[in-house]
Amino acid sequence: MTPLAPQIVNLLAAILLLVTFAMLSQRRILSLIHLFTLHGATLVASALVVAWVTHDSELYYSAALTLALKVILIPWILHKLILRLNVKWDVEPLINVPMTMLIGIVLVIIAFNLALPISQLSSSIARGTLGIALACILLSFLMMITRSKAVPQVIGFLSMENGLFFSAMAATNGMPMIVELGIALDILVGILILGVFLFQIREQFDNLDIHNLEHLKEED
Amino acid sequence: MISYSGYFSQLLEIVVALASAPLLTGWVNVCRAWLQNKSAPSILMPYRTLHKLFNKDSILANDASPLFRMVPYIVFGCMTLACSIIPTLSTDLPLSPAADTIALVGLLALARVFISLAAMDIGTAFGSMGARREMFVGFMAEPALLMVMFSSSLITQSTSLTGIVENLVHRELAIYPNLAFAGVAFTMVSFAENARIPVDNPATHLELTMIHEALILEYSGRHLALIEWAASMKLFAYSCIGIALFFPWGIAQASNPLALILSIPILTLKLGIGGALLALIEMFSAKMRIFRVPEFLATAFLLAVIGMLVHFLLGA
Amino acid sequence: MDPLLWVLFTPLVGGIILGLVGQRDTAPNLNVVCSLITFSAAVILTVRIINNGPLFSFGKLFFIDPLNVFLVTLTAFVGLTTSIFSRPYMRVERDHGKMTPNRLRLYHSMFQLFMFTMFLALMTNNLGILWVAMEGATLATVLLVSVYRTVSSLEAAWKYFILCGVGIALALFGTILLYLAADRQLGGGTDALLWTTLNAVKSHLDPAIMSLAFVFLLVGYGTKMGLVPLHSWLPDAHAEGPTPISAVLSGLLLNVALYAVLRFKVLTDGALHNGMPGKLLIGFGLLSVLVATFSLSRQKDVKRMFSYSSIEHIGIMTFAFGIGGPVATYAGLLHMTVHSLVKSAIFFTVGHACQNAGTQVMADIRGLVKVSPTVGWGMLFGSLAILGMPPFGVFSSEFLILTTAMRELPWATPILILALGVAFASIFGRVQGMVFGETTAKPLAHSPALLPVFAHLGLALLLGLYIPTYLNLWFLQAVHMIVR
Amino acid sequence: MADLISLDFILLVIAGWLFLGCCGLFVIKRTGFVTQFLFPLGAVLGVILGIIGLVSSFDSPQYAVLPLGLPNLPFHLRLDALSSYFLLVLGLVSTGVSIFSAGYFKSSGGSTPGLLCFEYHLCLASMALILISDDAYVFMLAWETMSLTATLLVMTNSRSAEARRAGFLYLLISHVGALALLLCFGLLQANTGDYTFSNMRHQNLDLMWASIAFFLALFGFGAKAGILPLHIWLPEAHPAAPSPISALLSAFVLKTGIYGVLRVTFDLLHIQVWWWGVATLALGLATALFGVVLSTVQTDMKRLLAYSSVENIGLMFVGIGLTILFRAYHMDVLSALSLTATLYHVAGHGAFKSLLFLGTGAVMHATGERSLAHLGGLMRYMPRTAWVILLGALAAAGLPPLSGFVAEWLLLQSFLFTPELPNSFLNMLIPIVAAVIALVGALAGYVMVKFFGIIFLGQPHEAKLYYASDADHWELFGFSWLVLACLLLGLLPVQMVSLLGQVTHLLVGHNISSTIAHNGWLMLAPVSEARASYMPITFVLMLAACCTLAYLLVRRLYHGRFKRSAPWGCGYPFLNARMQDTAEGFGQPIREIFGVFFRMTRELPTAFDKAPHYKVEIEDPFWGLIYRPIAAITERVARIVGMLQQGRISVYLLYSFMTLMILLMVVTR
Repeated sequence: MTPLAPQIVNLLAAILLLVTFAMLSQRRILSLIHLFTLHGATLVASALVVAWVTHDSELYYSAALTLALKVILIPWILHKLILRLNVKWDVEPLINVPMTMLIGIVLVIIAFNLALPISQLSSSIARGTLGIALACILLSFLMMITRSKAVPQVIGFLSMENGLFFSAMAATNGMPMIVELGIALDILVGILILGVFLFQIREQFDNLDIHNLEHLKEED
Repeated sequence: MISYSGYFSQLLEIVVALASAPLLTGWVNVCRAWLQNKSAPSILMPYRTLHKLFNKDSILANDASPLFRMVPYIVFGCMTLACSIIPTLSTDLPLSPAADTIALVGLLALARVFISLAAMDIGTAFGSMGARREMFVGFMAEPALLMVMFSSSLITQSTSLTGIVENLVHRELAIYPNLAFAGVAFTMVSFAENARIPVDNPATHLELTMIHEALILEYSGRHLALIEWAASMKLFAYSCIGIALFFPWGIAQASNPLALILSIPILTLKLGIGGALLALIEMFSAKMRIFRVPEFLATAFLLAVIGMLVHFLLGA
Repeated sequence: MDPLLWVLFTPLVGGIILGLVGQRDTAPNLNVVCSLITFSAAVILTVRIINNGPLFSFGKLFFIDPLNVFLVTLTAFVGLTTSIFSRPYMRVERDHGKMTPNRLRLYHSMFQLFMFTMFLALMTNNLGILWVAMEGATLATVLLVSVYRTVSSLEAAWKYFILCGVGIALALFGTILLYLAADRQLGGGTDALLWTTLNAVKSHLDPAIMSLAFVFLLVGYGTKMGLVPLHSWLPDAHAEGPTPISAVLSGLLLNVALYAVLRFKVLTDGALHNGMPGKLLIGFGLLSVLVATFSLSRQKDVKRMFSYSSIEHIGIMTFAFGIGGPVATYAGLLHMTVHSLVKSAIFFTVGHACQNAGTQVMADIRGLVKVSPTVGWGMLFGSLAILGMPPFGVFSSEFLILTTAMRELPWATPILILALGVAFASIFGRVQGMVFGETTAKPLAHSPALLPVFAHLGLALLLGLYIPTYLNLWFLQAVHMIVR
Repeated sequence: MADLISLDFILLVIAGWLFLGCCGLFVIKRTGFVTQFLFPLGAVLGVILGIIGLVSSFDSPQYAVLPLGLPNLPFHLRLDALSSYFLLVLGLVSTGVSIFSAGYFKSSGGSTPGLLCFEYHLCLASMALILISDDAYVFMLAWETMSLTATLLVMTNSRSAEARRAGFLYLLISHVGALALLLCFGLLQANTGDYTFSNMRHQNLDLMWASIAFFLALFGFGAKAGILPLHIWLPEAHPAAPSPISALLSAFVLKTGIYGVLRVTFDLLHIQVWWWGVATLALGLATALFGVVLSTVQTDMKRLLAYSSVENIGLMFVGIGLTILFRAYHMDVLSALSLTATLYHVAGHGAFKSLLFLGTGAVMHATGERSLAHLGGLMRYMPRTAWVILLGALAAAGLPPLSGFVAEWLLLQSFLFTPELPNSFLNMLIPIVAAVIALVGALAGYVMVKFFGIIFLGQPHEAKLYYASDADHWELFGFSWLVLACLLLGLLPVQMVSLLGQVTHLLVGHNISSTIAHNGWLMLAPVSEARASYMPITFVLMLAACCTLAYLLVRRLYHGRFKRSAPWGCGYPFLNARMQDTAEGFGQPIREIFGVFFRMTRELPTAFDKAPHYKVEIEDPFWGLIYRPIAAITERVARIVGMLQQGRISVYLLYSFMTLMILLMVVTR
C-alpha cells in the first residue's frame, strides 16, 4: 500500500477539523450552509481515498450515499428552506466567538487524549484521525449549544452526523453496509421531518428563533 | 387459713372505724376551739349533726339524675372499705389481700371521681367549679400518696399494707431518711385530701375558694349526712394510713385477743395526738389562694419522689 | 409461518395502509385489528421461545431470547390496549375539533410504525440495526408529540427531536467504538456487530475501548430513557402529546431504551471486571429518583406529574439493574413489567379525566368518582399501585429492591426512602383531591374504554399476589440472560 | 393435617370476611341488607375468631404455607400464642364494633354502605392476616392493605376536606413507616435471600445491625401505633372517621404496631440490649404524659379520646421498654410480669376505648354534635348510653375494679421490683418513671371526668339536645358486648394472666401464671401474697355490700323521703346552662400547669366589650416543631431542583455535554 494514502487522509482530516472550526465561528447562515457542503465534500473525498486504498467496495457505496445526501440533497433542501422562509440574517451565538474558539481548542485536546490509546488499536489506515473525528463531533455539539436559531442548530446536528461517519471510517473503514443504509435512511427522514418542523415553527412564530421555544419550564 | 379471730378483728375494725370517725372530727374541732381560746363545742357534736341530717327530708334538684342519688352511698361504701383494708387495730385481716396500697389509692380515687360527677350533675356554676377543683387537687395528691406508700414498700419489699406494717414492726428500730421525706409529703397530701387549711377551709360556705363544700352544695338530708360521715371516715382512714406507715407499733400482730384489746387504747392515743397536731398546724397556717395549691401539692409530690431517690442513694 | 414475521411486518404494513386510509371511520378498528394480530403472534412466539429456547431468524439477523421476547409480548399487549383505548379517546378529540382527518391519519399510521420500530429494536440481533430502530422510534413519535400544533406542543417536539437526536448520535459513536473493539476480535464484517457473536467473545474485548463505548452508549440511550440529567425533554414530550402517545412513550419506549442499555451492560461487564457499568447505573438511578421525585412534588399539570414519576421509576429500575445479582435483576424486570402496565393504565384514566374537565391542571380536576366512578377509582388505584401500595405488583418489586439494597449498599436506602416518601406525599395528596371532592363537570359523550385500565390493573394486582409459574420461568430465564 | 385445624379455621374466617366484603360490593346501595345482614354476619365471624384465638393460645405453634406470593417466597403462616392472643382481642373488639355498625350505618345516609362494608371487612381480614403471617412479604402485604383500607374508611365522608386531609396524613405517615419496616426486614434476613421469619429467628446479627433493625422497627411500628412524634395523624384521623371506624382504629389498628414491636424485638431478634429498653421507656413515657395532658385540654370529644389513645399507647411502650430492660439483665420473672402488664393493657384498652368511641357515635347520632361546647345533660335523654359510657370512662380512668386498673396495677408492681436491677443509674431512673406513670394515671381520671361530666351531666348547652334519642337495639347490643368484656377483664385477672402466661413463655421464656395459679382463682398475686395481691371479686363484692348495707340501714332506721325543687342559685335567681364549666374551663388548671406542652392562642375579652367573647385554640406543638419545617424544607429543595428545568434547549444540551465529559473523565482516569 502506498505510504501516501495515510498522509492524504490525515490532510483531509485536518481540513475537516478546520472547516468545523470555521462553522463554529461562522455568523452568516448562507456561508454556514456552504461550509457544511464543503464539510460533506471533504468527508466524501477521504472516504474515496480510504476505499481506494483498502479496495473496500462497501465504502464506495457509502461514499456515494454521503455524496448524494450530505453534499447535494441536504444543502439543496436547506437552501430552498431558507429561501422559502427568507431567513438571511446573521446568527448571533450565545457565547462570543473567541470564547467559543477557546472552548473548542480545549475540546480538541480532550478528544485527542481520549482517542490516543484507542487509535493505537485500530486497524484502519486512517487510525490517526480518530481523535479528529471525535473532535469534530464534540465541536458540532458545542455549536448546537451556542447557536440560538433553529437552522444553525440543525446544521450542527448534521455536521455531527458527518463527524460520526468520519469516525466510523477512521476506526473501522466504515460500518457494515446494512447499518450504513439504515443510518442514511434515518438521516433522510430526519431532514424531512426537520423541514416540516421549521415550517411549523415558522407558521407559529413567523421567525426561527429558539427563544420562542423556552416556555415549557418550572414556574416559580 | 384465716381464723375466726381474723373475721372478728376485721369486723371490730370496721365497727371502730364507723363509730369513731365522727369522734375524731369532733376532737379536731374541739382542739381547734381550745387553741383559738373559744369555748369548744361538745366532742359529740358531729354525731348530733349526723342524726339531725338523717331525720331531715332530702331535697333534690329538679333534674337530678339517679347518679346523683346513688353517689352518697357509693362514697360511703368506698370509705368503709378503705377503713376495713387499712390495718388500724390488727394486721390479721381477711380483707387485706383483697387490695394493696395501689388498690387503696384507686379506691379513694373512685370515691373522688363519683363525688365530682355528682357535683357536675345538677349543672350549677358552683358544682362544676367544685368538681374541677376537686379533680385537680386529686390528680396531684394521688400520685404523691402513691409515692409515699412506694417509698415504704421499697423498704419492706411489699405493697400490701399489712405486709408493710408487719415488716416495719418486726425489723429493729432504724432511721429511714426517706421515710422522713415521705412523712412530710404525706402530711401535706392528707391536708389537701381532707379539705383542711391551708388548702381548703372546712368551716366555710360560699367562698369562691372553697373546694369540698362546693362539691356537696346541692346535697341535703340523709345524702349530706352520708357524705359528711364519709368525709370524717376519710380523715380517719388517712390518719390510720399515717400511723400504719410511720408509727406501726402497737398494732396487734396475728390473732391474739390480748393484743387486740390492747391495741384499741393505743390507737385512741395515737389518733388523739394526731388530731391535736392537725388542729395545731391548721392554727398556725393561713388559707392559701387556690392558685397556690398546685405549688403546694407539687412540693409534696416532689418530696415523695425525692424520698424514693434518697432510698436508692443511701443504698437500701 | 414464522410468527416473528407477523410481529414485525403487521405493524409495518398496517402503518403503510393506515397512512393511506387513516382518516376513515374504520381506521381505529383497523388499528385495533393490527395490534391484535401482532399481539397474538407475539404470544405464539413467546410460547415457542419458552419451550424451545432462544432462536435465530433470517440467518443471524434476528435473535429472540427470553429477555427480549418478554418485552415483545409486553409491548404488543400494551400496544393493543392502547389502540383500544384510543378509539373513544380520539373520537372525543375529533368532536372537540382537536384532531382533523389528516392528523388522525398521521396518528394511526405513526402509531403502527412506532410499534414496528420498537419491535425491530427489541428483536434485532445487530446492534447497528438496534441503533437505527431507536432513531426510527424517535422519528415516528416526534410528529405525534406536535400533532396538536399548539405552541407548547411544538416546543416539546422540537426539544424531543434535538435532544434525542444528539443523544442517539452519541450512541452511534458508542456503537462505532464497539465495532472497533469487535473488529479486532472478529475482523470486521456484518457479524462483528451481532450481539450473539459479541457475547461469545465479550471477555476478550478490549477494556479501554469498551469503557469508552459504554459511556457514549449510556449517555446516548440514557437520553431516551430519561435519566437525570439527560431527562429534560421527557416531561415536555410526555405531557404535550396526545394521551395514548404519552402512555406508550412512558410505558414502552423507556423500556426499550433500558433494554438496549442492558444488552450493552452485559457486554461491557464481560469485557472489564471492575463493575464500572453497575456503578454508573446505580449513580444515574439514584440521581434520577431523587430529582424526579422532588420535581414532581411541584407540578400543576397532571400529565407532567406522571411523566416525572416515570423518570422516578426508570431510576428505580436502573438502580436495581445496577445492583445486579439475581434478586435485584428479577426485581428490575418485574418492575419494568408492572410499571409499563400501571403507568399506561394511569395515563388512560388521566386522558379521560382531562377530556372530562377540559384541562390538565390538577387544581381544576375534581370529583371524578362523581362524574365517572370507574375512571375515578381507576385513577386512585392506579396511583396507589404506582406508589408501591400492595397488593399491586409495584410493591413486590420495590420490596425486593429495597430489602436487597439494604444488604448490598445500605447507604443508598435513606435516599430511596426520602424519595419514595416525597413521591407518595405529592402524588397521593393531589390524586385524592382529583378523585374525590365536589365537581360540576358533565359525563363525556362517548363512554370511555375502561377495559384497558382494568385489564392492566388486574394484571398488576395478579403480579402482586401471585406470579404464575410460567411467567416466573420466563423471568428466571431472562435474569439468567442478564446475570449469566 | 389434624394439628393445623385451628389455623385453617382462622383462614376460613379471613376468607369469610373477604366474602362478606365482596357481597357488599354487589349490593352497593342496599343499606338495609348490608347493615342488617352483612355486618351481623361479620360479628359472628369475629366471635368465632375470638374463640379460636382463645383455644389455640394453649396449643403449640402451627404452620401453613399458601401457594401465593413471590415464586420463591410463598405465603408462610404461623399461629402461636402471641398471634392467638391478638386474634382473641381482634375478635372481641371487631364483634362489638360490627354489631354497633349494624345500627350506626343504618341511618347514615349519602355514603354507599356496600363500599364501606367492603373496606371494613377487608381491613379486618388484613389485620387477621398480619397476625398469622410468618414471612416478611405477606406481613408487609397485609400491613399495607390494612393501612390502605383504614385510610379509605377514614375518608368515608370523602366530601369533607377534613376527612381527606386526615386520610392523606394517616396514609403518608404509615407508608413512610412501612418503608422503614421493609429496611428492617432487609436487615433481619441478613444476606440470606430468605424472607421467612423462621429464617430470621436463626440469624445472629451483630450489635450494630441489630440495633439499627430494632430502631427501624420502633420507627415503623411506632408510626402505626402513634408514639411521639409520629402520633400527629391520630387526633386528625379519629374525629374525621365515622365512630365505629375510629373505634376500630383506636382499639386494634394501633395495637398491630404493638404486636409488630413485640414480634420483632422478642421473637425475631436474638438479643435485647438495655439501652434499647431505656430508649423505649423514655419514648413511651413522653408519649403517655404528652397524650394525657393534651387530651385534658381538647374540646372535641373524639379528639380527646384520640389523645387518650396516644397516652395508652405510651403506657404500653413503657411496659415494652421495661420488659426489654429486664430481659437484657436476664431477670425473667420480672420481664414476664411487665410483659403481662403490657399485653393486659392491650386487651383492656381495646375494650374500653372502643366502647367510648362507639358511645361518641351514639351521641353524634342523637345530636349531630362533636364539640363538647354544645353538649351536656344527655344523661336524661339517653340514659342507657350514659350508664354504659360511665362504665367505660371508669375503666379508662384506671379505677378499680375495672379493666384499666389491673393493667396499671401490674405495671406499677413491675416498677416496684426494679431495685434488683444491677445498674445503679437505672435504679435512679425508675422511681421518677413510676411517679410519672402515677401522674398519668391520675390525669387520665381527670380527663374521663371531664369527658363524661361535660357530655352527659349538667344542663344541655343547646336546645336541640332536648330531642336526643337513645341508642337503638343494635347499638346497645354492641355496647353490652364490650361492657361485658370490660367487666370480665376487670374481675377475672387471674384467668386472663394465666392465658397470657403462654405468650410470655413464648416471648421471654418464662411466665408468672404458675405462681398465680397456686393462690387460687380469686387472688392475683404475681410474685407472692406477702409482696402484693389484689382480689377484684372480693373487692367489688365488699364494696357492693357496704353500699347496699348503708342504703338498707338508712332506709330502715330513718326514711327515704325527698322533695324536688329548683337547684339553689346562691340567691341569684337567673340560673342558666351557660353558667356551667365549659370544656375549656374544665381544662383550664391543666393549661396553667402544663403550658409548655402546647402552643396556645387566646383571645380574652376586655372590660368594655359590648359583646365579650373568649376564644382559646390549642395546637399540637409538633406541627410547628417538626412537620411544618419538613414541609418547608421539601418545598425549598423542590424549588431548587425545579431550576434544572428552565426551558432553554441550549442549557439542556449543555447538561448532556457536561454529563458526557464528566463520565469520560471518570472512566479514563
